[in-house]
Amino acid sequence: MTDNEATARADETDAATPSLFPVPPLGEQERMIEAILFASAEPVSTAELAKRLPDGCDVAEALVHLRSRYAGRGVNLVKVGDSWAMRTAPDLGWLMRTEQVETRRLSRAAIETLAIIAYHQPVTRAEIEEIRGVTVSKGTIDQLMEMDWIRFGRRRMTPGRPLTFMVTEGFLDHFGLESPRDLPGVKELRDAGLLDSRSMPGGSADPDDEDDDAGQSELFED
Amino acid sequence: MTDNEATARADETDAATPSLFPVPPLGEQERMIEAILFASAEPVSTAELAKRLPDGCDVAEALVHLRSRYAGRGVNLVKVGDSWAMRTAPDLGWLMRTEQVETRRLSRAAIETLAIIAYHQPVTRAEIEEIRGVTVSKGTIDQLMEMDWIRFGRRRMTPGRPLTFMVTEGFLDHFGLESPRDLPGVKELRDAGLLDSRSMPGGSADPDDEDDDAGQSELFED
Amino acid sequence: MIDAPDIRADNGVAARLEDEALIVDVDGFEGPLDLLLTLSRRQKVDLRRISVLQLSEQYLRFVEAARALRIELAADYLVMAAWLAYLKSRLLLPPDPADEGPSAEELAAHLAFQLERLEAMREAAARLMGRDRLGREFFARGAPETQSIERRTQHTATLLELVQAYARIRTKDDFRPYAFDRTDIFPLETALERLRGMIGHTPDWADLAGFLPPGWRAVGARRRSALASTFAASLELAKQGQIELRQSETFAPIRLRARSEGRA
Repeated sequence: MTDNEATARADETDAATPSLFPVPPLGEQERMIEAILFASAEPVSTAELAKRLPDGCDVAEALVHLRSRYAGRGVNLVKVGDSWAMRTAPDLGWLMRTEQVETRRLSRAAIETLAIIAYHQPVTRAEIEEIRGVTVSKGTIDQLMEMDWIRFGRRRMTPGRPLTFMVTEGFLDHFGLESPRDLPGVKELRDAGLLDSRSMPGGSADPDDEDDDAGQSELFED
Repeated sequence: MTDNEATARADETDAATPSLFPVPPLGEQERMIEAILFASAEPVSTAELAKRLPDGCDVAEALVHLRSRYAGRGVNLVKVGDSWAMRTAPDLGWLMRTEQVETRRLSRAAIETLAIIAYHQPVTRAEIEEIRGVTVSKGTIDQLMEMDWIRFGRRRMTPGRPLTFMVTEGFLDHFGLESPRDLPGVKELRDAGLLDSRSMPGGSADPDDEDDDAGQSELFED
Repeated sequence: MIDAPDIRADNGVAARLEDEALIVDVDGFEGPLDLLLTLSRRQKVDLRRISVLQLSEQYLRFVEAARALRIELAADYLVMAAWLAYLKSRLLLPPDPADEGPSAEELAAHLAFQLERLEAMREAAARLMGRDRLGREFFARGAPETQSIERRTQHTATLLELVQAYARIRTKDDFRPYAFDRTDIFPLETALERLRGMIGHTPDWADLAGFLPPGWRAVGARRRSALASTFAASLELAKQGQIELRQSETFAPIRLRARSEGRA
């Protein structure tokens, strides 16, 4: 690294602890992130990376470089929510027979409930039931929670203050999604109005509907 | 993944059996080895690699290329006996230290105390003991304080002016909550199938639970 | 099965066979909406162009057929049947201008929307499950590296553990054995202590009731408890030879005095 860089960065950090060590060059930062991500089976958040790297590192920039370095390789750098992980390229899955794990078979009810939570999140139990036309059985939510695919979201600010459900980072990781926005067909569904929470006209309409949409569009905001 | 990839994959699956398909180019062989070594729990021998790759691949040659590709990177390709594995570059070992944090589950006393504080805050020590039915040790409070999950609230305006406890921002952060109000009530837990009803004597628990829940929502009413 | 006149005359027999097949499979349906979605596929049109009237008839015919076969349908299927019968009549009758609330067309449109939305979610679920998945098509590091020098113990807990802990406490609470309200109980030990302290000053016969502590003398539960304890305490002291007891007749006041060596 050059002296110039060291000086530039010394200026930046003065506010924090005045560092005695020069900031490592970008290539070195990339190596460090590479090592950390390779060592972990779980995605590592940007914040955690920043914490583990020396002060003054530009984690976001280094990640951009690292990602393009692994593009098209047998192992790729993928984004999972606010975190990052190394994952083998999906087209090589056939080579990995020995590593394949049997995933628990989900019931149709569980799969549909999961999809509804993913596409409509944050969504209340009543809304899930409205969409499927049947009650959500106790075991379903339990199972999805245990798999770490869904979690509680914030309460809906409507009478009864019902809990909402959302998908987790584990869900995104499992299905290879960067964010819920990348769910297959989500844009088409939204454009077709199929993600609106619309209830029976004139019926005992939920007063929460306005709030619904707010919550959802917030989530999918770009 | 695209349809093309799916088709390509289906084709390649047959490759292990005497192949009608052309040997993949060396770059592709390198990718395959990269993915296998990454995903494998153990170092993989050259013979095993040869067995897993399509017929006609030059494993030794691909390994040479892969090794030089990872030379100087944050992760290196290393030979372990007759086998191959990816390992963190020795000079970056210091980065792995935080990996070694040993996480243990909180003790039952601590988690119960924490739960009571979260659900009933601000709450005095005497009230915690009243709810738990046992005394709360100083160690438990200290531990939760040290974890930055609880803090002192204002004093209760009752004789003795006892201190109260509340949960912290750090608590909300860790548990992914916007506010303590987002904690589910007992009835909601039961409905979600998250209560192990076997642990309840008699099993005819339900009629009482509405009370519980009412108590709680009352508690969090604005 | 009853062939209502408004049933499309298209192949009646085939339709009936299909109905019977559905009835046999009724347990396989995830509720009435699921059944309606299956029925709607028979119309072989886009869900947006579905005839809700025709669909209602199909559904009602199905329910009728189930009844004829003496197959019991779950209540929610019957609720849906009642609603569809109502909707059907609304759709067939000219609209009543006095009617308030949503029109039959609005209700029908909503039903079509529900079906379309359910189908969309089904397809989305299928696409989701068909994606490349961790541990199936792509993989995490097989041998995560955790070699290191520093060891630090950090405690953690999940939200689920937290809420379950709370629930455990609360439910335990519900089943805590019923405890008496101690505020109205005058314990024997206290009575014994009190009486022992007082008998030294009681050389002459005195009424037992006079030994009740202040605040426990008014008629009621507290007096009863104090009286019982004090009486039990007096028996104990008599047994120990410290006092003498006397009662002139049944239900007469009980009197006591200290037992003096001289009198013995």
